[in-house]
Amino acid sequence: MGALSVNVGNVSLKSPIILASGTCNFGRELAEYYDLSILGGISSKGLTIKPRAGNPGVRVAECDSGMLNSVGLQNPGVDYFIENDLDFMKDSGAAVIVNVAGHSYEDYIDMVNKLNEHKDKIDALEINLSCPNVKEGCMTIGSDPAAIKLITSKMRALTDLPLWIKLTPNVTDIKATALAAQEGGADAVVLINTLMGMRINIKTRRPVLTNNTGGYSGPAVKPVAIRMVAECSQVLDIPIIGCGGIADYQDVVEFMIAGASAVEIGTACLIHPALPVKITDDLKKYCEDNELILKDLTCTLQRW
Amino acid sequence: MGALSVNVGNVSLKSPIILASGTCNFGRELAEYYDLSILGGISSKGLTIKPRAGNPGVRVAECDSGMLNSVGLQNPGVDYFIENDLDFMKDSGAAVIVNVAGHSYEDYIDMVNKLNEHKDKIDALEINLSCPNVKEGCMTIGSDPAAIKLITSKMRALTDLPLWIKLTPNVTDIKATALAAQEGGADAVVLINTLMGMRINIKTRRPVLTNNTGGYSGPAVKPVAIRMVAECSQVLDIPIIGCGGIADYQDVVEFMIAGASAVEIGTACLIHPALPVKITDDLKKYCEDNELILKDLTCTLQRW
Amino acid sequence: MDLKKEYRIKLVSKEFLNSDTCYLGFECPDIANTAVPGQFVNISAGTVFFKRPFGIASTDKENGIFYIGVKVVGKGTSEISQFEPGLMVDCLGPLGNGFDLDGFDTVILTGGGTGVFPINFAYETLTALGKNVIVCEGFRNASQVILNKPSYILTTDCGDCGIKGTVIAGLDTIDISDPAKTLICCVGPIPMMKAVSAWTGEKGIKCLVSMEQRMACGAGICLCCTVKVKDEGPDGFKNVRCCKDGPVFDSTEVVW
Amino acid sequence: MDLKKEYRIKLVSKEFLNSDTCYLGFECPDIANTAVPGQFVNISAGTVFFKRPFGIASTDKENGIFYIGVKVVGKGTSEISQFEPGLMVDCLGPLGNGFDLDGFDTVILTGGGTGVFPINFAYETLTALGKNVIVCEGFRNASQVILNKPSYILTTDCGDCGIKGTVIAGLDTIDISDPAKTLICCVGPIPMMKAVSAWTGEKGIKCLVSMEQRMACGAGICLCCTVKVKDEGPDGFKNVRCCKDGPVFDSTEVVW
Ligand SMILES: Cc1cc2nc3c(=O)[nH]c(=O)nc-3n(C[C@H](O)[C@H](O)[C@H](O)COP(=O)(O)OP(=O)(O)OC[C@H]3O[C@@H](n4cnc5c(N)ncnc54)[C@H](O)[C@@H]3O)c2cc1C
Ligand SMILES: Cc1cc2nc3c(=O)[nH]c(=O)nc-3n(C[C@H](O)[C@H](O)[C@H](O)COP(=O)(O)OP(=O)(O)OC[C@H]3O[C@@H](n4cnc5c(N)ncnc54)[C@H](O)[C@@H]3O)c2cc1C
Ligand SMILES: Cc1cc2nc3c(=O)[nH]c(=O)nc-3n(C[C@H](O)[C@H](O)[C@H](O)COP(=O)(O)O)c2cc1C
Ligand SMILES: Cc1cc2nc3c(=O)[nH]c(=O)nc-3n(C[C@H](O)[C@H](O)[C@H](O)COP(=O)(O)O)c2cc1C
Ligand code: FES
Ligand code: FES
Repeated sequence: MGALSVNVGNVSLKSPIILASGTCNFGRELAEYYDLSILGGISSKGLTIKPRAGNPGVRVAECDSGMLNSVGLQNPGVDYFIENDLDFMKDSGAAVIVNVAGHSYEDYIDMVNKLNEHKDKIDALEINLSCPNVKEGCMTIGSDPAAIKLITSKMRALTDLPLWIKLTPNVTDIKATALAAQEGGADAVVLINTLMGMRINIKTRRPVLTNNTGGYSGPAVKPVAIRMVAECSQVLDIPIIGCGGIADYQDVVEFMIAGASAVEIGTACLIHPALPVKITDDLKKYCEDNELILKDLTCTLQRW
Repeated sequence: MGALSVNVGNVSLKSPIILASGTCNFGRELAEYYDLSILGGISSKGLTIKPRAGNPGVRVAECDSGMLNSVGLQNPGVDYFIENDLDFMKDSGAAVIVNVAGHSYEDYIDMVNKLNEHKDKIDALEINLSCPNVKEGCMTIGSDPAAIKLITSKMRALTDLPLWIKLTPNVTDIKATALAAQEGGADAVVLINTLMGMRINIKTRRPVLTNNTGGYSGPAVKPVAIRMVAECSQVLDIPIIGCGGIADYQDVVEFMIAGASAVEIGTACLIHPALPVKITDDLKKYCEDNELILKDLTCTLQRW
Repeated sequence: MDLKKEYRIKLVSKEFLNSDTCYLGFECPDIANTAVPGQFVNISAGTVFFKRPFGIASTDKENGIFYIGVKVVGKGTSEISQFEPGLMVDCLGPLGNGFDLDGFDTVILTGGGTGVFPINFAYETLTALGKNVIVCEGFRNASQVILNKPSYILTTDCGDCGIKGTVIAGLDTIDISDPAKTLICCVGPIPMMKAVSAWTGEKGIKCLVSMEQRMACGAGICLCCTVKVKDEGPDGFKNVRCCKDGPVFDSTEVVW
Repeated sequence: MDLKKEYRIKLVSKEFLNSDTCYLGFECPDIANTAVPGQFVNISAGTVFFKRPFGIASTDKENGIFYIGVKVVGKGTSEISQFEPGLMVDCLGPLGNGFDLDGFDTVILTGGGTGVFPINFAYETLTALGKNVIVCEGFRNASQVILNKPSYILTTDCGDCGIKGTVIAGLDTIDISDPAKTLICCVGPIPMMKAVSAWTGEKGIKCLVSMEQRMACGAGICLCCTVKVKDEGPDGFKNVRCCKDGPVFDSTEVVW
């Protein structure tokens, strides 16, 4: 076990670095840039029961230190994924995290059932509970602790694959939603998905994104993500995967100190596809220079 | 009336530009840089019933496109303010917005009563409902619609000074809190106060801020603020004052199109104290070039 | 297969073609040696968050230099236009699929605006191979004309130089002997490409177009740069990636 | 009163004083002409969000140039150390209150680290006025010694040059004839200023210190740069602004 290896519950990762869902597709294009086996894991593009074309028009808006996206879960559907992409991910040598999105409780349940049949190829299911349109009322599942607990426990009953619940930061109390995931039987929570944002083209007086609003990511969201990881690490018993704005090895260290057992990197890899290679090297050097192993950093924050 | 003049309800401002609370003190230091009478208004440092020393230690942390602050409402108290600062603000020629903070319902009520006695010198009260510690339960007033409605209506009964309710973005549903303010009798809402964030010094493994967490402001928060203004402008009847990350005239225009009748500029003025002079000039030119008057921009967003 | 890289490359030359368009040379032997016409590079642009995509306009294999033309339209291109030679920038490339030029007797290159840059690269490549190439470019007016050659057919909207009208007026002057052996490559604004696509459709000429879309990664991983193309499926279309599945598409595939 | 400005000023000279400290000259007649020792400037530093505060180290009124010394400790100072002459930067200044040097027969300037920069400015100013000045500077070791003059009392922690020990050891060698007519100005790390403050307290010498605190505006408007000073009120202290109420304080006022 190297200095970078970490555990997220029962899942052992050779490095804390996981590629964030939606920012690496299924890894194939990035394999043209580097050997994916250096990674701790790869989280697949968010999958749905049926293929989805995603949103039309402009899907990305640039911000000062980040971006808005409104890809809208374009994906080939879970069946196509299992047939065409899962083996590639498995063979990459990185842990296979399958990101699951749904529009209703049934969607999530059907997906988990399907994926459970291929559990030998999957290291964890990452359940994306920030989908804006679900059958149950107008409240999204991801901001309602009771709904989170319910759906997590339903999925828990169906599989013993590790269940990582990915939470939205657009809530008043992230501790409440994270605790609900834990109570429902989650193995870990992933913090954070994107903040909801908007940009307007002042010439056309229209939102830049054809979807009007989009998910905000990149370095700009990091202070919010760090705060949420640190808050949750005070109340949770299950591990946290930190995510949001990571762009260098110091950011990885910052998230781990705040309470993360592993991290996901998204937007920064869109700009520098081979960034995880550099961060991995830098983390090794950091461990050597400081004579430590990385997993000992988790939750070492000393509050004032 | 020039091309820049706007109305926020009954309050006429010669320009939409208001200095945001806490980023201009009471205007005195900025008067060394420019003639404050060019401004639409000045929002005072957040005032409390008793003087407050604020938080100890490090109060600011730099971020990629913004900052965290944990000043902690350092202020001389409302009585001292009335005696020593209010006349200066009144004489500045900009509209006088008094920012009111409290720890309990009684605090707010006492403050409004005191300030109401000087209503000839005050153009609006800006009620800061994002104070982290209030008597009523652990939920902060600012994230609980029922509490917002209640306190707003209590203040409404005490004064006919315009009541602007300044809301926190750290909520699941900003429309709900904004509507609550409207229902309580607010004349306008101010969107947004700071997002809650944290930064960690990885060498010391301590939060950079001695208060552990702080309020995130600056260009990084703009996409969130624009989204909230646009969301609320769809449901509110009262005007919105936009705030969060404004750094140039285009940002002012963006907020107004999204739904703001006026705007507040905070963090950007910390870096460039005389920025409002430039933005004012640029806005004049923008109005000339586009042959429009600024207030016609409000709420002109064309959704897709 | 060699792994792709993110390059850190040097700006070696810069000249202005007109008041708002400049032509930049970057030293990067890998890109200069392997790029084909229609491909693009993604280049870091000063203080803005994303890289910016630009079609490759020419390559100098001997000196390992490639060229791009940049028209100033916003913050990023404005900063790029102020770059001084010697500056190092981050660059991904060559990206995307170029024009498949094989199997045709005649290639007609047409377009306008910043489309003249990839056309220039295609022209240089085809003439070096001794192919029969016809170029027809359209501009708003004489002051906009850049990278023009005497042999090119030139059109302007206002008619102050060349043929008055759009590129269609120019294309109409071409005598096409064998449509099946003729390829048209068109790079320009959407309305122009749409018109050329319709024109080639009537004539039964194969037409390749180069699409533009806002990009985040340029590398095919984020699905931000959607182009709608026809599909057998229930929707009748599917969203593909401009950066990886394009930017060059058969014009009959595109849902305009 | 003239309005204060945010200046856009040119870097005109840069030299390295040792491996991690450089000395920069900026052209700005307003600042060069009006600054007094102890004041600072706030300078934009490349890509970081805030400006960075630096004590003014010297002024050349004739040429309208002021100097600062910058020790590389993080991202901003690292970018500043890579600035090349000709670069334009945003600058606010002169900021804060300087040392009130009037009414003393002898001024002792003492300090270490980056404190040597304001000390240098005070030394130049006082000697130009023909005042009696004694300088006593402390460093970790010989390799850290910068801006030293033969007339200065020098101490090093390890004793590899000058007196072995802290600046206190150096101050102890000074013969102070009239404490009431002597002023000590100390700029250095907090423990050093605290020790000097204690030393002057015993001797009955007035001592001014220059405090550092993280700043946002540098202009007194945000209340981010707290320094705790003694107060009559119920708390026994109050928070004042380093940037506007300081950075120079009477050492007896500071709550250490
Ligand atoms: C495959 C491809 C090849 C291109 N080739 C050239 C070329 O050879 N020469 C040239 O001058 N321009 C070319 N462009 C367009 C060029 O990329 C844009 O003009 C540039 O990105 C604008 O950046 P900005 O910051 O100045 O504009 P802003 O409007 O400030 O940019 C805001 C955002 O929108 C994006 N954007 C704006 N306009 C376009 C556009 N037309 N296409 C894609 N994204 C856009 C930017 O990349 C940025 O993310 C090409 C675009 C693509 C997709
Ligand atoms: C009044 C005053 C005068 C100063 N004079 C000098 C001088 O003459 N020469 C010199 O080399 N340095 C001086 N400093 C310290 C200098 O401002 C810091 O070293 C510098 O801000 C560090 O920036 P950084 O980005 O390299 O460090 P980082 O640690 O990356 O900066 C992070 C943040 O912390 C702040 N910060 C870090 N260290 C300090 C510090 N010691 N004081 C205040 N803020 C800090 C930065 O400004 C920034 O906001 C002075 C500071 C003050 C307050
Ligand atoms: C283009 C894009 C697409 C994304 N798609 C998904 C997705 O399908 N499922 C998901 O759970 N998160 C998705 N995300 C969110 C990221 O996985 C990540 O949580 C977020 O971007 C914050 O991390 P970052 O700042 O490192 O990008 C997407 C983000 C981006 C930028
Ligand atoms: C240093 C600082 C102090 C602040 N103090 C207050 C305050 O006392 N009362 C208040 O309502 N808002 C306060 N704010 C919030 C601002 O008024 C504003 O809502 C926020 O910073 C977002 O705007 P900006 O991005 O333009 O700064 C403060 C912000 C900063 C940066
Ligand atoms: S820009 Fe990311 S897939 Fe094309
Ligand atoms: S830094 Fe803003 S008051 Fe001192």
